[in-house]
Amino acid sequence: MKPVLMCREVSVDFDGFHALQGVNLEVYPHEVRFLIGPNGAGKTTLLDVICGKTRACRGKVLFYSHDITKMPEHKIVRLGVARKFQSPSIFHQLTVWENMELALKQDRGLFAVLRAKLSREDRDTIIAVLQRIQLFDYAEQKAGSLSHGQKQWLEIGMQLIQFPQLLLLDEPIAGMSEAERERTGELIHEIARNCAVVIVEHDMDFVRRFSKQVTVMHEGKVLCEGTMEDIQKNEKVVEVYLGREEKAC
Amino acid sequence: MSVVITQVFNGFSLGSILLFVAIGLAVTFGLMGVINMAHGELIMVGAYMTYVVQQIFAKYAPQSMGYYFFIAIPVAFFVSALLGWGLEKILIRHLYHRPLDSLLATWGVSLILQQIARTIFGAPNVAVLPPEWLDGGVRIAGVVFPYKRLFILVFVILSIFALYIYLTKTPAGRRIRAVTLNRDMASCLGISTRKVDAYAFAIGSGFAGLAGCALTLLGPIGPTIGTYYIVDAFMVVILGGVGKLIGTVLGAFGIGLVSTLMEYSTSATMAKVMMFALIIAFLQWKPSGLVSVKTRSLD
Amino acid sequence: MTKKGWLYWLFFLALFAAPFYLTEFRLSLLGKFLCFAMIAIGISLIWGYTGILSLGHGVYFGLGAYCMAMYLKLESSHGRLPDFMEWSGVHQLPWFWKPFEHPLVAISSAIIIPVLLAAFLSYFTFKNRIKGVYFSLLSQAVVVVFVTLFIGKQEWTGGTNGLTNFSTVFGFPLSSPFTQIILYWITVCLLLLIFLFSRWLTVSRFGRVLVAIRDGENRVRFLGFNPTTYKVFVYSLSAAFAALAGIMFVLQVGLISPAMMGIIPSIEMVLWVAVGGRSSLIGAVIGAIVTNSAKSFFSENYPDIWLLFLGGLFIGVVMFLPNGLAGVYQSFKQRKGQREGKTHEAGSHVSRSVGGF
Amino acid sequence: MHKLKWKTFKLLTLLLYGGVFALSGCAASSAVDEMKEKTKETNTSETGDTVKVGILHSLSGTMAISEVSLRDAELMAIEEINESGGLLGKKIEPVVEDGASDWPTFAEKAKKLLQKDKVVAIFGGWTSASRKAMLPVVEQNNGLLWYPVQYEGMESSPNIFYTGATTNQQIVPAVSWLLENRGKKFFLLGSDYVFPRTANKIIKAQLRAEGGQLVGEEYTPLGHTDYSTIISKIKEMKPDVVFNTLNGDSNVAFFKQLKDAGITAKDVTVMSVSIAEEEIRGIGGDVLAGHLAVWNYFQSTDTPENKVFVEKYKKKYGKDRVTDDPIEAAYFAVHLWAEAVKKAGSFDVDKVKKAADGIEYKAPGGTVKIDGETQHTWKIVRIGEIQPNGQFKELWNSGKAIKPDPYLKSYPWAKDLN
Repeated sequence: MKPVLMCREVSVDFDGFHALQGVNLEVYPHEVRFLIGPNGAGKTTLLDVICGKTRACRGKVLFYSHDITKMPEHKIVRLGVARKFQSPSIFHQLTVWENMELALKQDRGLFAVLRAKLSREDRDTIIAVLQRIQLFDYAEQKAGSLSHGQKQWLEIGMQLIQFPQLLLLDEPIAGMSEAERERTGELIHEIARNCAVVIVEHDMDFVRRFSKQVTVMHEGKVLCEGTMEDIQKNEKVVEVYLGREEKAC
Repeated sequence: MSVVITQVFNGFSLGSILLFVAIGLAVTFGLMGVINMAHGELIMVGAYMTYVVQQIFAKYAPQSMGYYFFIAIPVAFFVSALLGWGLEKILIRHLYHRPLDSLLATWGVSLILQQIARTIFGAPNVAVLPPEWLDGGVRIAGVVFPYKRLFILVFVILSIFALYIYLTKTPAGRRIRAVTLNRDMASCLGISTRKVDAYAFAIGSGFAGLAGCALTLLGPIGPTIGTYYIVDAFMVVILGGVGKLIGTVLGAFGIGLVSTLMEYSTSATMAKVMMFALIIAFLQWKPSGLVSVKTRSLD
Repeated sequence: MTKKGWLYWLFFLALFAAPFYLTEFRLSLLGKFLCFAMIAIGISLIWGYTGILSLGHGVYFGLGAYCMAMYLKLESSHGRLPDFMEWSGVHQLPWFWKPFEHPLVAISSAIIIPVLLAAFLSYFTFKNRIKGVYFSLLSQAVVVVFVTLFIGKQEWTGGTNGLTNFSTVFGFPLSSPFTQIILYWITVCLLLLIFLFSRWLTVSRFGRVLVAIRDGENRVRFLGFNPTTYKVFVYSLSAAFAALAGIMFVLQVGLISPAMMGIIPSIEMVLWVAVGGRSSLIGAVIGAIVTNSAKSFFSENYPDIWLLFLGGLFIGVVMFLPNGLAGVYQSFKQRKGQREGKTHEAGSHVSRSVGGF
Repeated sequence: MHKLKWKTFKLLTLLLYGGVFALSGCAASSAVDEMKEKTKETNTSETGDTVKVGILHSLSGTMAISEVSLRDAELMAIEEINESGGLLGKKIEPVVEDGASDWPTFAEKAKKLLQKDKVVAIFGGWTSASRKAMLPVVEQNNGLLWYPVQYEGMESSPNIFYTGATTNQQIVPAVSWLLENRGKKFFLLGSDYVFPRTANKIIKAQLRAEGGQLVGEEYTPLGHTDYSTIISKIKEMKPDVVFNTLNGDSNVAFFKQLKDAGITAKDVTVMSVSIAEEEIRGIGGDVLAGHLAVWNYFQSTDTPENKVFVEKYKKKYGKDRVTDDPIEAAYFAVHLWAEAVKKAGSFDVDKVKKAADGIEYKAPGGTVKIDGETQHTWKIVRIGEIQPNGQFKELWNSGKAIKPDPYLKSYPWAKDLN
């Protein structure tokens, strides 16, 4: 099977600080890949590089056969890579419905948008997604007035409606209640039926419950890959995490 | 040869003036991120304070006229600083998260200050007679270096040095930097950010007052002098790069030298046009200015 | 909401009927203010909706006005050299003045030149992701460049005096009340067109993209939109409005000078919009009219202190009315709605600061 | 939903505009008729015991520096006339407006004064740009503008009286005098706007004709405050004379920096045309001492009328105030107008204009006379040296009033200028 995403020897420097050092990563269709690792390991930076927010100094990022290493963000998105940020980044001044309308898979060119009309199909799609993320009743509310968890879901909804082939999620369950977490985990697996998902997550319980394949990162490098059980047995991982915990205490 | 020396000196001299008008902004805009359009009027206040001190000396202590400038310097600093402090307390405080709004509000402040100056001191310019010991200049290799320009050059270098020491070596200065670098963290550490903001703004304003004091040696003193310098001052800061004093220094002397050389080879008007066009073009190339602080966050 | 349509209606109707109840002098003032209102709509689009604060719209206004004025100057010179060129030692009409003998060339270049300039500048600036305050300060630098250049090139532009003393337009005497009233009506029509067009833009999906760019430019990128394209488009559009205003301004006031495109007028333009309500198109129109009327009133009655008033207005609006007059109206309506027991869930955040960046 | 209403609104508006365009022709003409009737009702402000005149100067902005004093002088002259019984039995009521250093505002306010207040005359302006802005307004409304400041000439509007000097009453005699007394090498320095550029063009033509030599010509943007480079150029060129047409604040910077660079009046004479007593106060007499200026009036001019005038002005506005040429020109402009009104026996603009030809007035600076053909005034030219106390010592005067010649028709070398 061809990988959806392939990172080859990706490196990023920030003013001399090596955030990523030769990272290799392959993600296959329908896979849910968790990225874990201590703070500063480069997880978020890796997502940034994939979606074009940060430029790689060296190395290549391939999305199917497209080289997206130097592509502007919006073009990467148009290819089918969606990204959810750590803090909910929805548009507070717009209503939930309007947020969804913007995220809709559509021709995002200037003149196309000027002529854009909401078709019956689009309307149905939005309604369907809103129901799925349980926000249909809030459609006319300003997004800024939603609760934190609802905002997270709205943003996931906004990624869903793009029907991406690769979804990048950065700590999707932060600030959610237990029930919401559960629901989110299920949602992620539902999503994975149609696309590949890469998730950065700190919550180990969540990772344990919903992960199949996990990649551990440390100091800008990939430490190891495997199932959660494999990883828990890995000595290097234990050292990194325990060492850190000792220091933290 | 003497022409080259003169022009390079002129460039540094112009740079020193630009640096002076920009130091205060380097603090209020560069460190705090406040667009203070009334900065020019704080310069004006400093200039008028020099005038007032001179008038008082002329009336009560004419025999020690030569020293009025030494009194005028602290007076200009503190009156402008006090004004800045009040401005921060009343107005700027509410606008930290709205930089574009602070631009508009302080523009309003500048109009009001101009009108107040006009009411108190009259619309025409007033004359400040520089102290006699600053008359004339040294002549080296056929080139005259006027004392006043040398004085301003030294004055501005001392000022920026003092500011640098203050910000890096004193506890109060470190607090300012802590707040400007990470407001939330600083307040968690028990620093009163409100107080620090007010102090920082007052210091920035005080330096505007110093600039006004220095400018009386070379230029006019009237209600509208602030408008001559404000745009230049902002250009210096954004060209130099926000957040680093050394950037402001480089920006000021860079603009000073380049525009003097251009003025010499073309005309003053063309030099001004080309200088601003160059700045615009340069910032397209390096949006964060000459000296920039790279950070991870993009927003 | 149903009432609102009628309010717009009445407002434009009142403008249209102004020649019947205003004196000639007041009408000429109103005509001028309506030109300013056109600029205000453009600024509201870029500032209120898209979050770009331009302190350089005087340049686009000025360029539009100058192009029109060049035509008027040539028409009133009757084939001879314009008077200021004679004094400045120019013996032949410069080549770039020649096309302006044709009114259509003049009017079309009065729009095209400012739009091209705006597109050029904004394309590079936005592509390099210069935004917020930096953009505002850069736009100010552009103003300095143009004003200095226009003053310095006296032999081509008339210097500080600018271009003035026109006699006719398309053969009609400019000073006659008849011409002035027709020009006034054209201004009202253009304003209405601009208003309707902008309104159409803002209620469409395009408008939502603009608001989204204002609230989070980077997020918009990750929805697959290229904000640069949108910003360049809307910025150039507002430049076109300013240029159009310049054309009508010159026709009605009969004068354009570099002073009108300087830093101070450019900042005042923003003030009009701030007073009216930055993210309300009709607010911008009303703001331009109200602020300028106040300026006229105060400078007529208290010439010494109108600067104090103007300064106070800046501060007051920013501090207490971040959404301008439109915001006052909306929160008034909301309060009334609450009293009557209606729930306005969607409108409950209108009174919050929209934030201009 | 309101969207529906919105559509109706659009539709109705379009309909309305279609209809109105069809009717606009006749509607406009009827509006014009209406307006004319309104105008007839209050055609003049002479009704009652007062007659209104307009005073239009910049009271704010950069030009307020100079123009506020002119307003004061004009108000004083009006008060004098009112105290001596008014004009044609009526008191003069001044309407003061602020031009705000902004040319379109001048046009707007002039329009307001003429159309709304129906003033019989406007006294105002300082910069050429403000005059140019008012010119079409006063011509279209057949108003009367009295402009009190020296200017670059090349203009003669039927609705403007010019009481300041034109070029042949200031610049031309000054250049001749300098060539004779100070040397041949000229350096021209001016602010980058209309007056300096036009003045320098005239000076260059005159230098060519009278054997002078041009060694440099520089213009600086308005509000320029760093003159180090220009001063270097002056040092390099070693001129005998710097002919200075800088404007306002730039003068302060230029002279302060010139002195610092070690150049005194002994090395190079600077002849200025826009530095009068008022400006000297803002620069400091010490800085300027020894340099020259050319005007038609100095505060130190020794005439009985001037003694009274200076005393009165100081008494009214403060001991520390000074008088100067534009103040005097603004002051006597009001009196010249009053004389013309008296002769005409009417406030009517056309009658006043006709009566004005040849009117004389004993102004503080000597007798002035209106030249009917150009509507300028005959004036005496004076060259003065600036003293440390801020006053002028007169070095030379033209003896008799010189006939105004705004187009320099009587100078053969000026033929190519127009």
